[in-house]
Amino acid sequence: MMEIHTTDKPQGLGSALKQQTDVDLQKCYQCGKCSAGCPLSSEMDYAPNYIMRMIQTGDSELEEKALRSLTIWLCLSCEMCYSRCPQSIDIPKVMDFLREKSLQKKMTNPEAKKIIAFHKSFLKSIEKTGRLNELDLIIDYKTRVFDLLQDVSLAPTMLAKGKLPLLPEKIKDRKGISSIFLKTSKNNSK
Amino acid sequence: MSRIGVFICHCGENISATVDVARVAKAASEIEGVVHSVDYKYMCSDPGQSLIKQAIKEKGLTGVVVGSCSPRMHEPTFRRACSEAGLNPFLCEMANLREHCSWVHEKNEATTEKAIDLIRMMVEKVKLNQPLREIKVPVTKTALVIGGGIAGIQTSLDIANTGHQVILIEKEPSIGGHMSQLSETFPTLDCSQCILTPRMVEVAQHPNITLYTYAELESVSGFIGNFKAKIRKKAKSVDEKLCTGCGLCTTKCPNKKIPNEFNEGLGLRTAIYVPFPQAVPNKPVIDKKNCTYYQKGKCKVCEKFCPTKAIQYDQPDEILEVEVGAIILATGFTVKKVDFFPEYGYGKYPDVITGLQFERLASASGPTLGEIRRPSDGKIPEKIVFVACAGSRDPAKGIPYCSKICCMYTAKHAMLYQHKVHEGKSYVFYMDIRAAGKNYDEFVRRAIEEDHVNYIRGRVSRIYEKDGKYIVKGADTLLGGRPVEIEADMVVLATAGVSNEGAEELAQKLHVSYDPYKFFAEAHPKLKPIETNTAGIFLTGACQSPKDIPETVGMASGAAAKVAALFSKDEMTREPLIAVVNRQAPPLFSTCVGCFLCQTACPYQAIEREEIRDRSGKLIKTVAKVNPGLCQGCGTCVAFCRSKSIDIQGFSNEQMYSEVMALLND
Amino acid sequence: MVLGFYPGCSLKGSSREYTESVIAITRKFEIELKEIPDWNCCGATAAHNLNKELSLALPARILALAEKEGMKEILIPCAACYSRLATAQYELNKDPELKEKVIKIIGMPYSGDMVLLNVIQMLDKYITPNLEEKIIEPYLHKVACYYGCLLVRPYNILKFDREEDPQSMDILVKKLGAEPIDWAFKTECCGGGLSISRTSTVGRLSGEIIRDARDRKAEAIIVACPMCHTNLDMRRPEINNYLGAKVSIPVLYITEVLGLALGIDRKSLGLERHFVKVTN
Amino acid sequence: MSEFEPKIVAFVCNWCTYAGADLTGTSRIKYASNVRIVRFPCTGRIDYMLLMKAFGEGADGIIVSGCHPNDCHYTSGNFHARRRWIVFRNLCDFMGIDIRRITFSWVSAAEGAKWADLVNSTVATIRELGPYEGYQNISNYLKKEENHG
Repeated sequence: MMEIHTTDKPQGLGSALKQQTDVDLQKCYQCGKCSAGCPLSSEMDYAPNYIMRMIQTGDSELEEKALRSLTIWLCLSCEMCYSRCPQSIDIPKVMDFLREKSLQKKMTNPEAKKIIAFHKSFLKSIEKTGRLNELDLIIDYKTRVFDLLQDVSLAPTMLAKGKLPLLPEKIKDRKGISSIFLKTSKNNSK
Repeated sequence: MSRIGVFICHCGENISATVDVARVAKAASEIEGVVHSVDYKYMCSDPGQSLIKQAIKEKGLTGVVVGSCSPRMHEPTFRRACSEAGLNPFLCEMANLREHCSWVHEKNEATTEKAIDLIRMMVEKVKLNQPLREIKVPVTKTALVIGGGIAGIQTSLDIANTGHQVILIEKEPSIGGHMSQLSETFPTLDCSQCILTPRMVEVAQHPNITLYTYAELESVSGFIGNFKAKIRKKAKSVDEKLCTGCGLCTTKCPNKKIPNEFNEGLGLRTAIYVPFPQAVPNKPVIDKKNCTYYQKGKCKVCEKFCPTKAIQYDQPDEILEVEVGAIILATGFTVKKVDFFPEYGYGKYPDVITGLQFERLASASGPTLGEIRRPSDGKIPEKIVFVACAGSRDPAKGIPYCSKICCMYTAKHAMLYQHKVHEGKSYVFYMDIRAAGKNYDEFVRRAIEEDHVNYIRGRVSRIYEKDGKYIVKGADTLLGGRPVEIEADMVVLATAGVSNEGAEELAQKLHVSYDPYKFFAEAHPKLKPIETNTAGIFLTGACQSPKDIPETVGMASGAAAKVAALFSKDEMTREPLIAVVNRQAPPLFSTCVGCFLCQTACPYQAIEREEIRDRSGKLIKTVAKVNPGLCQGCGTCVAFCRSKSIDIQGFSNEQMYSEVMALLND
Repeated sequence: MVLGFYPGCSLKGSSREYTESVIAITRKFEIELKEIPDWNCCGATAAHNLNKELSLALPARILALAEKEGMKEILIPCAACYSRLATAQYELNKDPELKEKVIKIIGMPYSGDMVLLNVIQMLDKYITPNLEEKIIEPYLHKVACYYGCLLVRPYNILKFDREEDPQSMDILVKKLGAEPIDWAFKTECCGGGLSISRTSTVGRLSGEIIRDARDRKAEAIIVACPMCHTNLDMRRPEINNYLGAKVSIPVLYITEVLGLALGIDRKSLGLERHFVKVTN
Repeated sequence: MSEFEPKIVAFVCNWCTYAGADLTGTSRIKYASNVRIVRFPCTGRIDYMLLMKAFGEGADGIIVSGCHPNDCHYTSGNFHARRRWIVFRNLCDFMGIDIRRITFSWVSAAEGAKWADLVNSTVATIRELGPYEGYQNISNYLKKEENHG
């Protein structure tokens, strides 16, 4: 039988969460209103309230399951859960926290590969030019996920409608942007 | 020369675990004037008290200091012990070594030092204590009950049946309260009105009960046994003596579209109205705000049709002054309207209703005569959803506490629905089922097992309307938070029970404390749940916190017993800890200079002017004098007095100074 | 008058019509929009998903640049950018230590007292007071005002409209002659940043939104967020696929509707750039 | 050197703060042991010369605490106390007593935790201010007052 270390003092990830984001998961009483309103919960491997419970227990096995979950990557940060949580728990912030931790510990869910690739391509585009170039983003993303056929019909129409500028906008102070990326990347994988 | 005895209690280990009690007793024995000092396991026990009594007799003690728990706990115990041993009870003081020392500090040197200081303070104080006599005041044997719901009805009947007089006031036109609105009651499902209305009639007919409906408390003065209350009888615009209650006026009134409060807005009433058919008294009142005549100056239809000429448009409000010995608050509760939950659409969707509205739908006397029908189109709902904790246990948008009654009434509602709509499907979204009570959990189990109510553990996120159905989005947390969506025809929200409007104002009028949610505060959470911190004012029912009927009735009888005990004697004794103005030998008579600042400071009008005359009747001076019956012992006058002529017995200037000196000069 | 302006990346690319319509209507009211010089991307969903500090530093740089330019108030039409900038401002004002840290990261002074306006706040403040006399062609359609997530949530940061059943856009379109419908998906999520990486999810979420709008007879959906627009307009094939029916309700920016009512020509409003055809 | 342990005298009313401090006890909330409580029927009873006296006798800090506004057991005693407190502050300035040495607060019978916080924060403040050295001045002043009175 698995031992569950529920205590009145948060341990492990829960206490790091409290320290870094001031979100206290001991407040969660498992009403499930977050999962009930979450637009993504039907696609998630664990519903949001279940993730809260996993972290709440302080059990390292469960914490790892949470970090390896698809849920944390499906979360759209739409803030619906937070706005309706009777205990005012900032769940999107918890998800941000878990995503960072999941990346750091290289525990990302394989099914989330595309989502993470997209985010990385996005940041890469900004890092290069200071602004997002959507064409650049799509090309980089496609090379990351080898999904060369997806949305092939979209780009030509976008081009025709003037929605995909071919020449990326570049800002002048690109050094400044690189420096921001450099300074904030110390603890994060890119 | 003082002969003080000091008694240090271990309180089992409550004190001795952190305070070195032996050292405290030893240190006490070295204080000047202390002739006896011991420590003992349980001072409040019989053998403990015997230790004190014995020492008083054997050592001829002139004062006693007990170092134990808070005086709020055991002061009466030890004072009685002293009194039994022949020592004036007011020569006994307590040092609070438990609540203020051993329980709140770590075990160390400083804690023991503090305990010694606390003893020293009390020893110095008790040296200056004077023997005092309790004050006797007469008791007016009439009780004022505020609120005519089941709590007020029960307590009034119980007091009246002990032979004492009761004045019952109710702000609505009829007594009955929320219980009269209910359909059937858990856990037995007996009809609420069937068990309530006989008692309402009994109240009206009881020779010892004077009932004023449509009446509110205006103000109160005085103190336990001797309150003076002003009651405002709001004008009913109907002469109650002339009115026969025929009801013709209510059928003729042209203004028929006023939401019916008794039916929680699910029906309409006229401007002149009787709230419900079984109302007591069963006579109408005119609702001035909605009456065409009062608003526009024309109409008078009711006057025209009244066969007994009972309509009186110019009837004024009446102020009654009554003298009572005790006051019982039975003002009940209200339900929080759910419009603070826009995600549930209450107020927007006609078929999303509150639990109290459901009671009216399920009640045989309700707008649908007991059939469960949708307010929007009158259809019988095939699927119904009940949402528990709609507002309760929700610090973000509602109230943080549990309203206590909702789990049971929700189970009851679902059960009633299943009994009335056999093919229907019912769902209850809940977080926990709190069904602690005799036959309560069995009741909920019956709803689930026999009536097949579907209980789903999870809070509803949202309700919206689509094609005449209400989409209820919830989650099943017992399945890991799996989303659940129900297309319901009707949704019932178990709204939170909250304190009544005006509770705060009433509490301030009566000097009764209240909690952050404006429920009246009991004097002790466990041992004095009926008393308030103002002597002579008692609580019953949901004005103290949400309660169900059995609990309310039990508490109401409890309050009646308290009142009966108070009324069992012709006079009552009060602690003599009151102010006195000093008197001296002629030619000074008193150091009072007659400035009467004290008179303006006194909140109880307890300070009078006394003229001191010589034998020939010539006025020598006018000085202040305290009326011991009115003085409550707050001491505000003492702080105001410039010539230091007024002092509080038991908390005299000298005593307070000596306490401070004792603790600082060790 | 001159107003600070942060367009953001989408408004320079896939949502050019939003920029065009914003500029067209502000010009009509003699408001000059002055772009923050050398602005950068706010970091969007990607940054806060992967790196908290980066998600604060990128917006902080933008706000610092605006401060340097002497701006007091800036318009941010993109709801997503607005949300990132407002959140960063809120988090940094709440935590002075973090603020110091971020100031070091961006290497620029930053005070944090910029007034941020989303497009509706801007319209309410500068346009609606003088709107009535300028309306030439009232927009006489049944419309579904779609707020999405980031315009109204979370309230404690944005302090704008109510989270459930918001009304600000409904009130505005009524003034333009439109009839806003009462519908259920005003604030449901469209799928946001999963548009490319999980298109099927977007098809479902946006599909449910379009379904409800269609069922309640909306003739147009009004938005104030480029992400919402992209998903509801450009992802229409996926949506139609999910719904198993072809729905041709157009999706318009609030500024486009306003522009039409003001009699501005379709081209200036960028209406030809839409995937789902907009009929007048 | 051991830390300075200030002597703090608390003047509290019987109905609210004394009961509140009892609740701190029944809730077993720990706080600094530097405080000694003197019980009054009401804060309205407190003669502020007694506060002077306490300083004169060597107190380093003082707490005055009663019922919340409108909750006074005797209707209005706490309002009188507050009004007198304003006058007393001027006297403190005159006597050279740092008014931070006096904490004036409201603690109800239900606020056990608040009482503990109040004591702890007062002890911390007084620790920062250091021992009260001016008591000789006060003593002399009080003696003069008594002679005149």
